[in-house]
Amino acid sequence: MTAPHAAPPGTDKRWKIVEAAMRRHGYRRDALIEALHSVQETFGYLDDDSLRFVASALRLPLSAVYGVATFYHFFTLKPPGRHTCVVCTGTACHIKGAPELLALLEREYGLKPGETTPGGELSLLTARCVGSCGLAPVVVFDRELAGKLSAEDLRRWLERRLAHDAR
Amino acid sequence: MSRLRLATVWLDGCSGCHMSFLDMDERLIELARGIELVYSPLVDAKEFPEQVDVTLVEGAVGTRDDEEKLRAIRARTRVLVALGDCAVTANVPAMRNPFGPQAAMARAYQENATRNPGAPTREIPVLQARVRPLHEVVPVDVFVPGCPPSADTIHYVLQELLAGRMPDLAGRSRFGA
Amino acid sequence: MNAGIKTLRIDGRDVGARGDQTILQVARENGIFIPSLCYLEGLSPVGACRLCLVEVKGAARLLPSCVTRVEEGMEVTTRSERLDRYRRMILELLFSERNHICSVCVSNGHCELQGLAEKLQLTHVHFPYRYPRLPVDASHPRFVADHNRCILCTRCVRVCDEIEGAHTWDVMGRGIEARIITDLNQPWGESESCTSCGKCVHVCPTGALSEKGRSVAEMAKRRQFLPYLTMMRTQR
Amino acid sequence: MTLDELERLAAEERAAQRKTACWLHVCTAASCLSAGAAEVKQALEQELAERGMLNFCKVKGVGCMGLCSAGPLVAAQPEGFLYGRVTPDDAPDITRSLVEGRPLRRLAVPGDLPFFRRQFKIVLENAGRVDPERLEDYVAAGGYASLLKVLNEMTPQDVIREVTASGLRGRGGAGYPTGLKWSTVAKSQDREKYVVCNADEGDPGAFMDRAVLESDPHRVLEGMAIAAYATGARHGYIYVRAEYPLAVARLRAAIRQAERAGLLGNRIAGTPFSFHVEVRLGAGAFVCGEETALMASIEGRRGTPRPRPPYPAESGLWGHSTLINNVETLANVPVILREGGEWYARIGTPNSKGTKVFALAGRVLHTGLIEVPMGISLREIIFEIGGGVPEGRRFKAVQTGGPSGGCIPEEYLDTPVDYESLSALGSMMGSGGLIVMDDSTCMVDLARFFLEFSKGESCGKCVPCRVGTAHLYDLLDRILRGESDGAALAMLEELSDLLRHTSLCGLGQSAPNPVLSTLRHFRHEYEAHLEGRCVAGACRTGERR
Amino acid sequence: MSERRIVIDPVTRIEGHARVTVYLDDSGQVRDARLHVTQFRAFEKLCEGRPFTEMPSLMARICGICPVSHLIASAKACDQILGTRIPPAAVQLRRVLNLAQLLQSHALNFFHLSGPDLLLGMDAEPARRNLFGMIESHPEMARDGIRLRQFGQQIIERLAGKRIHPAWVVPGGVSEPLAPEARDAILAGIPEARAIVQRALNWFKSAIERFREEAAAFANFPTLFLGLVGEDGELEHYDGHVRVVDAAGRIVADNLAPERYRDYIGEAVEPDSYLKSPYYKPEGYPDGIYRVGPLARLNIADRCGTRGSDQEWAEFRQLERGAVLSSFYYHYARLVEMLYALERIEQLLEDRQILSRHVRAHAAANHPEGIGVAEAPRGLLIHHYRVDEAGVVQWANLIIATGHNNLAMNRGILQAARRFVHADRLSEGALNRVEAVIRAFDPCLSCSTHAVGRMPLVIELRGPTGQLLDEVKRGA
Repeated sequence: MTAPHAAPPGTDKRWKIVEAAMRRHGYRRDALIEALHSVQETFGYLDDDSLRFVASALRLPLSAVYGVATFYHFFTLKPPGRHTCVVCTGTACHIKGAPELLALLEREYGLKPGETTPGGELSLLTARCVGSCGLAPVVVFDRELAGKLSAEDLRRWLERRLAHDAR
Repeated sequence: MSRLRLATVWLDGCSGCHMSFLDMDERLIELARGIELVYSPLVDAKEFPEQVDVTLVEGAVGTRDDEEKLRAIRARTRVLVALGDCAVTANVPAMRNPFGPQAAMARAYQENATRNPGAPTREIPVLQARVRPLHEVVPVDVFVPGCPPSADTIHYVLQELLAGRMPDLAGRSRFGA
Repeated sequence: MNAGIKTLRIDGRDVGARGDQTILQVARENGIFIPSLCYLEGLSPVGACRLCLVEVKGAARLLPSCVTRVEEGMEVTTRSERLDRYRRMILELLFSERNHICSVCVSNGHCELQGLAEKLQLTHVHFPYRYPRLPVDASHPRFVADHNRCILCTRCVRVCDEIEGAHTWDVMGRGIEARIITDLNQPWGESESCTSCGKCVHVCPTGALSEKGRSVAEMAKRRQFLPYLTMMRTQR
Repeated sequence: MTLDELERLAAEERAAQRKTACWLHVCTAASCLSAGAAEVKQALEQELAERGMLNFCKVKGVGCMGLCSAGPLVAAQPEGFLYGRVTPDDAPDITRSLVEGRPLRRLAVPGDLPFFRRQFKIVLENAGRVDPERLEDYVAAGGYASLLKVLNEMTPQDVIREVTASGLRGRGGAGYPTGLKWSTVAKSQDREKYVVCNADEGDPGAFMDRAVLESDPHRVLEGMAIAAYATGARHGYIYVRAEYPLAVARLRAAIRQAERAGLLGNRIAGTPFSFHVEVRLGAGAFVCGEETALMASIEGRRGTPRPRPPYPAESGLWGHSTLINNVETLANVPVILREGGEWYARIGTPNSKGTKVFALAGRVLHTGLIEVPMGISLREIIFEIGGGVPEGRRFKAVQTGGPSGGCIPEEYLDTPVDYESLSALGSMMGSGGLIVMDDSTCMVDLARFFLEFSKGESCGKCVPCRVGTAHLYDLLDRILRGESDGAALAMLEELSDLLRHTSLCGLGQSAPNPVLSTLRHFRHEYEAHLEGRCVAGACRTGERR
Repeated sequence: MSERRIVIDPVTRIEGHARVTVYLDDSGQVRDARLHVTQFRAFEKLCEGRPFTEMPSLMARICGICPVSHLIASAKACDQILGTRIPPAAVQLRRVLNLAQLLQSHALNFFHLSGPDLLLGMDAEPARRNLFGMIESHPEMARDGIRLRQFGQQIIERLAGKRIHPAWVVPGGVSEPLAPEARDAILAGIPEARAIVQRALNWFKSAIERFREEAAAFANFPTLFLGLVGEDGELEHYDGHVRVVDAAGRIVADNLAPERYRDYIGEAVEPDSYLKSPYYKPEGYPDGIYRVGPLARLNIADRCGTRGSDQEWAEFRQLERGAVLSSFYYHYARLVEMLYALERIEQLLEDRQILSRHVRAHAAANHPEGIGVAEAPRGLLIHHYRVDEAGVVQWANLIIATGHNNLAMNRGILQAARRFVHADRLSEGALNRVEAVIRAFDPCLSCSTHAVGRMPLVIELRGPTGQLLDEVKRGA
């Protein structure tokens, strides 16, 4: 196991978590995805500094790291909003009304998948399938899952949660 | 023997293919014996005639007028020839497609105007969202790529059609030639 | 690797080959033309463009000849109505994917995509053109990358990684959104890893990578160096 | 842990469990959890504690009981009473009914529903019964006995012979004979070999693997260890979706428990056999279900497939011989070794043996997870097990095989579920998603939905898939918008043929299936759209025109 | 009250797409006439994001008739972006190329397009009033036209490798030097070409009398004239400065730098045409009407600069005192210019320097902006680009020869319509004369529709409320 020469991009203590994840894998190049997971879990997204850090710690070319970070949908290079709303667009959810939920979010919040409201309050994402097809259509707000939602249910549900935040 | 009723049309293109047609030079004199030019920018017919044997179409389809004209031409033409890259691939005119017509008009009539800025609206054909090659609008019988196809290529195509054969363009012209 | 001599039939001709050779290599040695765009002698083959697919007797699927090793008694067909049709369609897909305006391209007349279209008698593209809006990166002092002309063959990525050892290039995104990048998707001119060797430019089959200052139709590529460099590397 | 120690642990655990007269099993798989199962569990525990009943009755978190649409589910054992849509407020009533020894009618789900009766559980035999977070519970149910039997009594060849005899085929979709795959890896002279469990369940509408991992993670580890022993591998990877955090957490816990118990790691059960397992997270790329892409991803690279041959058995992870099986396949293995290959081979049909787990979803009354013997008809699954189409609507089609599969109309519902019959219909077994559609679903829209998926998931490496899926999507979109003519259908077929025959990997090769199968069985819906009508009344084609 | 109008659609035998509407009042008198250019091709936008090195060949695609002028104006704009002085031989070669194109383009207009009107008469049977009719009725003249145009095209081919859209002119010069054999071959063709031009000149001068009426009413009014002249006031098509002359032949402005075109040329938009209307800024819009092209060039120059052409120029200027005002004499001017082109090409080729191997200067993009001008066959051509630091085009403005003439053409068709068109006697020949005015200007609408391309004529009679009363499509 070679110790990395790379220093983290800042003094933020949370970099220790990322370093620990890479150390656990012996700074092997194949731990790249694990390392990126740890960055995203810690900071919420991947920025150039973190990609650069991971690249130098794992001795990987920058373009290879960027290529991997953009290949996988799970990773995001943009900071997410304070809240995220994930609409499942799996098959069961699609035929049970996910398109109407997305239409509502565009109508009410002006959001298309992948976008964040201008104030950074809410991000909209889609998931291929969250595996809760029995509850279709399904939405995950932050980590809370709600199923069998009509567009109207979703509108009220989100209003409640965002209003709670405002208080 | 009755002469081949030939038409040539120029849609969204630069006329380079028509110039290449004229580049047949003195071969034009000999062609004139077998061909009757019934409609063309070179002659005074204002209406596309019925029962045209061969129509050479230069240029892409960029406006609703182009499209209507092309459909009428197709209906009245036996062998429709897409002449040149604009007709075959939409070529340079299609370079506006990634921008869309509004942005293109804004450059010409807003930014680059010192008087009465604003896109023209009257008496002019409406631009379509995309410039398209002919075959995306109507069936095409012969494709002659090239920017422009050489006079030799055009001569070959006409001679084959005069002889009642469908020309085989393999190895005679290519995109961008 | 089994390197014994093997005998196989390509298009009805008996040919001999070393056991570690691919169908494509053997065909080319014997003057049999199989089209390809991602394959380049001297770089690792990736089987991505699918132009070099051939029929092999007994195989359920068409096989990419650039990665398929010869076998004793193999019967290979490199031309058929079906293969011709598929190859033309694949070329059409490439033409329709981005903005290949041959007439005003820096590689007009020297382009492998254009050349294959001519060779395979492609007279038009019947799939609708997609017309994406793509950038030109001219930030490098010596070279230009025009994503409009890129066919994602990844020759640049491979030559940079395997021969030059810089690994400046890679691919970002996926599917129809995939794009070649330098370093962290930053302007090529700001790349920290690029050695400005120019190998990527010369292996690029189209006008996607070119030398700065070249005008339309002026970018002819030089590839003679590649087999030589590969040989030097393997003998080192 | 030796075989003796294992048997002792099992006996102790069983004895301890018997001390409690009554058990409340609360489903803690993802679906029920999201419906509030954790709160229900807590309320029940609190209620029992307050009433001082903990000596009499205990609460246990278990895996998936199958009927996800009725969650959160609670089962009272040993009576077998099943309660659905339970809320924390129901805790007093449930405890009272336990004392009274009578079922609580208000919440009862009839235990004799065809949904339960028609199932045959092998893979899911522990699901809904054992606590997935406790090794002891798995052992008490007979877990790891097969592994230790194999290590102590069988040679690798014996194991492969047994698996071959079972006729088990890959449950990931393609149906390659498992025994054959194992023996190819076993024969490799490579000194470094790997076993990979493919848990990158990416089909939208499929959650079988997730349920197995969340309900019974040790079973998968045991299957992997047996596979490793049979093939001579010493390292294993489980490649699991990051979207399944619960499954990941339970797997990681199970690995730690098994290592601590000496059931994984060095010198397992005192034998010379060592086997280490690592979890690797996927990151949202469907194509990584393809084995060469999956391996690239484990190696930390972009998950792009490469041409095969060479197959993973010859050149896999880091160029070494590698065995790749999916979750369900591996979950079958301990049972096959316990009951014998011959026993297993008696279930199912001549060419498709054993059972298959399906995720039943869509416009069907009972949605959830089921395990049925191969050969059962689609009609039985949908109309008996699934209870048919609700709300008085008409059945239109069932989609199998996800984005790689196809849509099967009513007239073929008597087709037996097996690999070959489904392929013959232009669909495929796939990993096990079954999505039922009624007459409100537009099949053209559905085809576009799948092509949007395939287009978004294409890795972009090979030309036909990268560009072809985009064109197919655009064509379908234009048809739906009423902007196409008949030539569009011909072009759909032409492109589909190209993708099928020239794409590099299975994703591209099968991406046209949803188009082709809907064109084949529902062409009239396409033709209606060309005229600006939607047969299902689902699309606003006419208005947009 | 009813307004009636006549639409000529398409205008034929011109290089482009256009339509004419003639508006009539109650009494059947012509009230107004408008030329609508009906094509728009977006070159000012579609070049955005492309490397400037691509501009010459890209911009040449504006027009297949005068691609060379665009190549040259564009390359000159790019030379400025490079910030380099190009080798002298390259300048001379570009000059030859531009003159060769002038020759072929003027031949095309005079013989192929306008020839039928001039030879067969404005009232000739429409079906025969074209090149092919001419081949039958006047085979010698037709052959002359074909040979002359061919000679121009051959020079282009010999220099640049391809007749239409060659890529030979590049930023910094030209891509290949001239081979001695090519030079000799061109020189060998000059005597025949000169003889053709001389025959045409003689014929035209002898026929002038017959077209007295046309000469009087074909855009015959006072305007300014604008174009390039050389250092000593001679005819100039490649470099030089801008001069403006009024109807009396007096110099209004001289030594204007082409790069400062925005100081003295404005561009107005009219809502019924894709062709913008440039105007001379000091006079405002629409008073700043001016004409460009062969007629303008002969009006602003002090002489041509070659022996034969100087004589013909002097004779031409005798037509009127001051500037020659009738646009009918564009035809005459073209013939004089063709003679000039042949003589000048001969001069240039006989200079040994033309064979120099040093024909290209290399440099990176050093300036953010470039403005290139050239005299195209139809008049002044202006290409103006802005690039980013890397040399990628961000913006472009193009003012095309035909555009400059837009105001004059509009006024010209009004004049001709008033003279020849009456509601009670709508004749085919009358309408042809309206078109012939436009033809005299030799508008290249392909060019003008860069932003502008194609000029097919319909004449509609419309009432004041716009209702269609009658429609005449000539030749139908």
